[in-house]
Amino acid sequence: MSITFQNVTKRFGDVLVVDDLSLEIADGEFVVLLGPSGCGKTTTLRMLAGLESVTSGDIYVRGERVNDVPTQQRDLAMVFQSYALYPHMNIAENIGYPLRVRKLGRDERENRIARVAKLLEIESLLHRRPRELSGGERQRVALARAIVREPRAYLMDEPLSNLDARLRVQMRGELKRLQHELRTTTIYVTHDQAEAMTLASRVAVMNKGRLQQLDTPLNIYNQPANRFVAEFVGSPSMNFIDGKIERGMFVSDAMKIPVAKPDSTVSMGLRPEHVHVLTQPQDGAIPASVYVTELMGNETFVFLLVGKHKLIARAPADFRAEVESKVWLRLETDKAHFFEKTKSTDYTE
Amino acid sequence: MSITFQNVTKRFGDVLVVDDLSLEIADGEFVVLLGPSGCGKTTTLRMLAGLESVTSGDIYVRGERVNDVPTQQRDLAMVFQSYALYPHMNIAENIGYPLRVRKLGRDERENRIARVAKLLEIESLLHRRPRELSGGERQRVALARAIVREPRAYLMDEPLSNLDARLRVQMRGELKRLQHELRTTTIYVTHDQAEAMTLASRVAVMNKGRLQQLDTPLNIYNQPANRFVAEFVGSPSMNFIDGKIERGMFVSDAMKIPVAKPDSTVSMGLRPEHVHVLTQPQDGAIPASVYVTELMGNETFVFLLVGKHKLIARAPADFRAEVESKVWLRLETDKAHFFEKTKSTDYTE
Amino acid sequence: MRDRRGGILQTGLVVLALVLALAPVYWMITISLKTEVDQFASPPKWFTFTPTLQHYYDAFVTRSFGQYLLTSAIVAVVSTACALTIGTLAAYALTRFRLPYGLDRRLSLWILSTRMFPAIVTAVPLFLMMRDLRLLNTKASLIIVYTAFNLPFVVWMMRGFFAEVPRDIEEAALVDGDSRLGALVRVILPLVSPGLAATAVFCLIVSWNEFLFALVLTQTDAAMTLPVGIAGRVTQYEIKWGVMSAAGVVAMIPILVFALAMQRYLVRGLSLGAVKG
Amino acid sequence: KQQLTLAVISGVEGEALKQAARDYEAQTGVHINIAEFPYANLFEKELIDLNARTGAYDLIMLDDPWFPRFTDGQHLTDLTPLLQKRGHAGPDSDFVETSVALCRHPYQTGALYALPYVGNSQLFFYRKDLFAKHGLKEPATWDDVLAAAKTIQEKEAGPNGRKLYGYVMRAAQGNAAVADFMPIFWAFGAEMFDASGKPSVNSPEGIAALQFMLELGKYSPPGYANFNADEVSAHLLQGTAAMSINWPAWIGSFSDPSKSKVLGKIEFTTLPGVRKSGQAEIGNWLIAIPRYSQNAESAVDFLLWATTADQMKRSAERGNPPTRRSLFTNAELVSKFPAYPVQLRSLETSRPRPRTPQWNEIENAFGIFLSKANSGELSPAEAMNQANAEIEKILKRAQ
Amino acid sequence: MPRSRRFLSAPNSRELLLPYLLVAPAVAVLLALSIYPLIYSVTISLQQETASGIVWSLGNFKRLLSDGFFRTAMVHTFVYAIVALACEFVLGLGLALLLNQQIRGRGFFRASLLVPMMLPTVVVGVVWRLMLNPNFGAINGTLKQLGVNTESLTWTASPRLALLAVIAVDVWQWTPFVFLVLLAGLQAIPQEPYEAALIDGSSRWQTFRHVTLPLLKPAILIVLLLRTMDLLRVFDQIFILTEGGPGFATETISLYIYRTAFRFSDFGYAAAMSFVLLALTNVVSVVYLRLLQDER
Ligand SMILES: Nc1ncnc2c1ncn2[C@@H]1O[C@H](COP(=O)(O)OP(=O)(O)OP(=O)(O)O)[C@@H](O)[C@H]1O
Ligand SMILES: Nc1ncnc2c1ncn2[C@@H]1O[C@H](COP(=O)(O)OP(=O)(O)OP(=O)(O)O)[C@@H](O)[C@H]1O
Ligand SMILES: [Mg+2]
Ligand SMILES: [Mg+2]
Repeated sequence: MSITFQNVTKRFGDVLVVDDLSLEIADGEFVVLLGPSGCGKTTTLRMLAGLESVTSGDIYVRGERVNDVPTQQRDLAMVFQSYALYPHMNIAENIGYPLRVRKLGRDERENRIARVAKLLEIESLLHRRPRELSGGERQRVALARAIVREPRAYLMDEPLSNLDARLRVQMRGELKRLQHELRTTTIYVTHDQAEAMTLASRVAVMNKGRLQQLDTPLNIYNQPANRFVAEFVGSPSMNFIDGKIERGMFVSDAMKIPVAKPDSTVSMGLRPEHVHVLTQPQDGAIPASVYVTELMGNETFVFLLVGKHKLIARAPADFRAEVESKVWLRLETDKAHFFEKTKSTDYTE
Repeated sequence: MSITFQNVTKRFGDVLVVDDLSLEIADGEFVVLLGPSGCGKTTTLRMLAGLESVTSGDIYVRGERVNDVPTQQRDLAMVFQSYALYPHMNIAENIGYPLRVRKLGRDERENRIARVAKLLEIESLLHRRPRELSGGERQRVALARAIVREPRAYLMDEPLSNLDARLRVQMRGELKRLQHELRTTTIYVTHDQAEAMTLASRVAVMNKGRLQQLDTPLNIYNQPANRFVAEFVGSPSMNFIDGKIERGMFVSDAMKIPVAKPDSTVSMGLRPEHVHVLTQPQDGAIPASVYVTELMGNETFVFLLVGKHKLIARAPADFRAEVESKVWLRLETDKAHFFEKTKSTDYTE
Repeated sequence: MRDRRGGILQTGLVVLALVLALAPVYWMITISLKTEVDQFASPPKWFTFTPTLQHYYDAFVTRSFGQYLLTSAIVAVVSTACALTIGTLAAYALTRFRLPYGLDRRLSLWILSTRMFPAIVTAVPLFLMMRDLRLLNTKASLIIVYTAFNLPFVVWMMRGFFAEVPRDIEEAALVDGDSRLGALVRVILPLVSPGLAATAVFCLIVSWNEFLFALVLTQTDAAMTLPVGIAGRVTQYEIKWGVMSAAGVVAMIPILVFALAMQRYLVRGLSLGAVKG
Repeated sequence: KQQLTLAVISGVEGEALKQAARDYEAQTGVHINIAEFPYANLFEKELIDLNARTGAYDLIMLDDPWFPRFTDGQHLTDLTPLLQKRGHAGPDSDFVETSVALCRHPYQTGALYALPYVGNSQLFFYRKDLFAKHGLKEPATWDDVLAAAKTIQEKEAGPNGRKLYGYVMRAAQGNAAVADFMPIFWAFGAEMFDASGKPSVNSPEGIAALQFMLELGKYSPPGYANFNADEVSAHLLQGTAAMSINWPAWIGSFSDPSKSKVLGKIEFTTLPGVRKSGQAEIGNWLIAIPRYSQNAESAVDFLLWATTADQMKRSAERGNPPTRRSLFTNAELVSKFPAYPVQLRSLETSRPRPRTPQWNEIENAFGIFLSKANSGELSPAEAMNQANAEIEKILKRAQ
Repeated sequence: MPRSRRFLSAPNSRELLLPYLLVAPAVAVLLALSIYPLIYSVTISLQQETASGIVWSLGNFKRLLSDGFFRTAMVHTFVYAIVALACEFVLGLGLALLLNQQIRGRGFFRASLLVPMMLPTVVVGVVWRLMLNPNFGAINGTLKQLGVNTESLTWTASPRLALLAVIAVDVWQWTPFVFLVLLAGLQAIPQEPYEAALIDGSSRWQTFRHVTLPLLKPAILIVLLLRTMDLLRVFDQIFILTEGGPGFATETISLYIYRTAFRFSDFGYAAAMSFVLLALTNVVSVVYLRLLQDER
């Protein structure tokens, strides 16, 4: 089912929450909404669901305008960021409710419930009340209540945020499978890069209620439309070094690098994995000093000082370096991004 | 302030939630509770806070038994997994509440509130009601309400779960700084490995209400006490290959590897980053076939089939391989973990 | 976003209800302004009649209604305040603590049952009791009786509303270092304010309008309340409809004002949007 | 400083006494508190107080049917000694006998426990203009009444298109029904108790009387089965009914333009008879002094003062029928209240409700069955039989 | 084991006293004002005046069995209670639901709907008595104008209509109370379950049935409980409207008790009847509480 936002704006009183959002989602697509906390993701979903009125603009579903269609008739399934379980029903009833209102037969209902419960590893909880569940369990119930039906679209608001890594990877897989089977249009809010990358057919990056970029995960990562996207996507986030391009050279106080670009004032973006830390000097390598290292187990983040610039580099797990110790950096400048200063504070590539 | 759990058990009716938990936390320590959803983390915190009675066992704070000390007198600050903001107070009042009940002067209160609000980037929201906030904003308010005071210990239940990566890294830093400055004992529940690794002085891994391992982050990662820990910590999680050790050789249907260990039935654990995918055959390399690749942007997960075994490997971001295509694996067997089969289903190193 | 198509229908129904509720009141008001001849006129004169203030004069100038009003006000307000305070505390304890031997449930039940005995029968023993306590014919006696009379109501209403407050909000207050009572006052009561308001309104109304005890326990104008004063206008041979209505109108106004003030709190419910799970 | 507390009935009777009290206060400086209660509550109010011996009241107004109940409980002060102290042999001979008789326990013969203050007795009201118009003469018997009712209801129409009913009676359960029925009951020669004191309401006469009541009811406005005094008078005042039994207290309002649409059209007379000449039910307001009053002495002084001829004259001017013959015949008053001669006759020939402490209970039971008969639930015979049985029960319980 | 969750934390030793301190005042007041009257009533209900003075006996209770008035009064009382309760609940709930939604000027509506409850019962009785008067009453008068034949509509005077009439008055006066409590209850329900229900596609009715009602249950049961108890004791309005007439048609137990106690000053018998009433009320409320308990 195709979904279209057309210049949708939402204000709460004088708070501008969603700002002239236009977004086309094709039938069967899996779109991930990415954006800083408070940028309007939930509100966007709620408007689509009809839980919030749109201040201006139109929302189309299958080409028909739905601004005034009551929620019940939109036939969407939603996972609320705050779960919104029915406190007075036990888990089975909670999950079964959408089926019950659709007058499904008892048995049909029961084995559907059993199926999703198994999928989400909550079989043992079916007879408890929500308040007797842990956070993650509640979240899974909320998810179960959504996927137990086959709606025209899924709206999922950070459905895995309270799950442990293992479970999250697993659920991720299940959702992916589900979506492949049913090809149900899905809008998915998350803060987890892995989820965004693995699930999304396209990622929509929002900031302050405005759409920044809508593209495939890889393009978002590799060709960010502007500095915000570049900085927001990827963790630890991209390094930025302000400087100038003069006669084919990027020049900043700390370094001089050849680039084939017209002269301009730019800021160079380089991802941590493209900064390689060497313990021995090497020609072309830039001297730097370590000021802290973070050991992640599977890798190490090295925080460096180049002149007055701070840089972060990804190093192998076994990389060790004394604080203050001197090191040399090899920059994969071919992977660098250059964002021109424009009047807007934002830099665009 | 030192905290001790001594054989603490908690049952809800007949549900055993925390099972004979013994845990020593030194003054000023930052302990991260890690564990699958529903393993009893929150309950543990709640018992420490005095919100849940202990079924058996004792909890000591500064060596004094606190089982019967009412919550108010324990002087702890807690970030609830469910935020538990005061719906009828605006954000400023919410954050200021703990100070108000401590009869702090108006001004003192106001500038403390201002300070944390700035720290958590919620200055602009101070006059809103909780229901007018986004999930992440609410979470930050909950966090603010905790860190606005200087309690004897912080209990934080997934305080960053709903924040975006950027903010999360930043908050992580702030919490770390705070803890360094105040040296306040902190118990921190999270599902995010990065948080666990960077914040924790020690990590306590729980499963089904039982403590599995209590150790430094690196040791947890590099010397997991048992197979559960090995599998649970790290994402994507460790690869396991069951086999035997016979005369200094690890033998499984798919491979034969020399190891200096006594004969036994074992399962070999190998982290994805220790599995290197080669497109060319190489001596000692094991043939395998790719069945899916996940592109993370900064790296690529390669899912492989070795015989009937599934393996996951971390490859560089630019690694590409056709599905079904044939590849060769170099295993850093020196990094391998071997878990002996014991009567308990669990494997221990 | 509730769909608003029902809006007109809703408003229609409400207006209808309003008419049914207020017509008799309006009628009473007209009666209080009509001469006897008009009161009985048929077809009834709903709108067209020449008003007279005679009845108000009779009611308030020729008799000590002013004093009755004052007494009623004092008795009603004080007893309501007492009942609310005592009752809320009890209700809180009975919802939030588990007492041994299911005492919390038993107590609640007993408290309720004290309201089941017909006032008519308790009136006389209470009269004797007050006589021995030298409290006959005093406001105090009425305040005490009304407090006791409203208590079970308050306890049960508040129990219901407390039970609806999510635990973890209150827990947060405790963790933040507030005492139980502090949390009750600063966090829980604000959340149940609609319930509290409803309860208050009702208690006030009951004590404002109560008749039987007021009749039995008072002997002279010194402690008589408005209802007794009003009833005094029903004579053996005739009912002074006009005067009664006039008194009714006046008796109604203070409560009406109070309710309008409470209205704000009735509207503001628990805004639990901020509670997760 | 001397203090007295009075419990009075609300309404004209009480008003009169209140005013008197104020004058007394002014004259003597004795401070007098007044507690005023509606008729519906005065009885229990006083009884509870008497039973509890609080002595809160120094003087109480009481309706004569309550008297037996109060004296039965020995709650009232015997006045004779106090009177004698003040040089009176007994109650002033100017009082109408039937009224004083009410104040004695046992009736007529016993000791004196109260003094009569308001001399009410039932009167028969009718629309003289209509009677004249249709050439009817003042009804002497109940059959005349029925006939007149018939004629008027058939021939006449009420004001602005409303029906005009021949007769209006009150049959609301309780006091009302009984009060309106007793005159008919007696006129038919029925008695509530036979010579041996056994209840005999279901005697043939009694049943006939009830039969007649229903007959008359046909000419009464619908719903009279729940009428009380106020509905009855409303009908008369609005000119929608032509006849009724009622109390003198009403006479005033017929000449009050703000209440009455039948100014000067109402005539009053004594009650009609049938086998026996008509007898009204007496309904006097008495004043007594509770045994527990601490101020009996000054109470008596006030009582005597309040019942003196000229004080009672004032009360009469305020609309209360006196209990003194001299006042009924007082020219000045008669000119103001032309019905006085009739009232006196009625009063002198009136008779009290049966004098028993159980009267309230009996009246209640009796009233219920009368009301049942009037609302058509029971036939007259059934009603009377059941009533009789009920009354027997009550008496049996009393012993 | 959900019950345990009802409590914040197991009361720990230092707090053990708190709950008792909190209930103490209430218990004290109620003990003081209910125990003495109760004992008093028990004693007098077991005593009887006879020629030979006061004797102890069960006479009063025996008399209950043979008392036809008592039986009828009981029947009336229950009919009255059940019918009135049903109407008041349905109407009250309906209004509460209506006014729980965004309607312009609902504040005004809310307050105005409470007015009937605010009038002194004495006045209510009198006003309605005037309005219900078959001949001069506003009701019949207006009906007549509308061309209805009101000959047979003698309301409180007709044995058929009388009970209905007094019930109607009670409904008129007390529906606002039900409305008030239920409204407060509705206000206490959080928004989230409703939104979830909308998403799950449940119709207005289904939402009402499966979400609103269950969440409102505590409030509902409380209001039913309190109303029932008051209805079973109803006195004032009826006393003023009909005094139980015509022909006992509207006599309720309280009226009968009142008469017995105050008019016939037979307090013993009145007390005896009150105990029966007390017992019955108790039974009813225990039934309600059963329902209430499984809510918690
Ligand atoms: N009142 C209760 N009755 C029964 N079981 C309960 C109750 N409260 C919690 N539980 C169970 O106790 C277990 C632990 O709950 P807890 O909240 O401590 O988990 P957790 O470790 O915080 O999980 P999560 O990471 O999902 O929050 C869960 O399985 C939950 O179902
Ligand atoms: N009722 C309201 N009144 C005023 N502002 C509101 C209201 N609801 C939301 N907002 C604001 O709208 C903005 C967007 O809210 P929204 O919930 O869509 O954010 P979000 O993208 O979901 O953030 P998060 O990732 O933290 O959930 C937030 O800044 C929030 O403060
Ligand atoms: Mg959100
Ligand atoms: Mg938890």
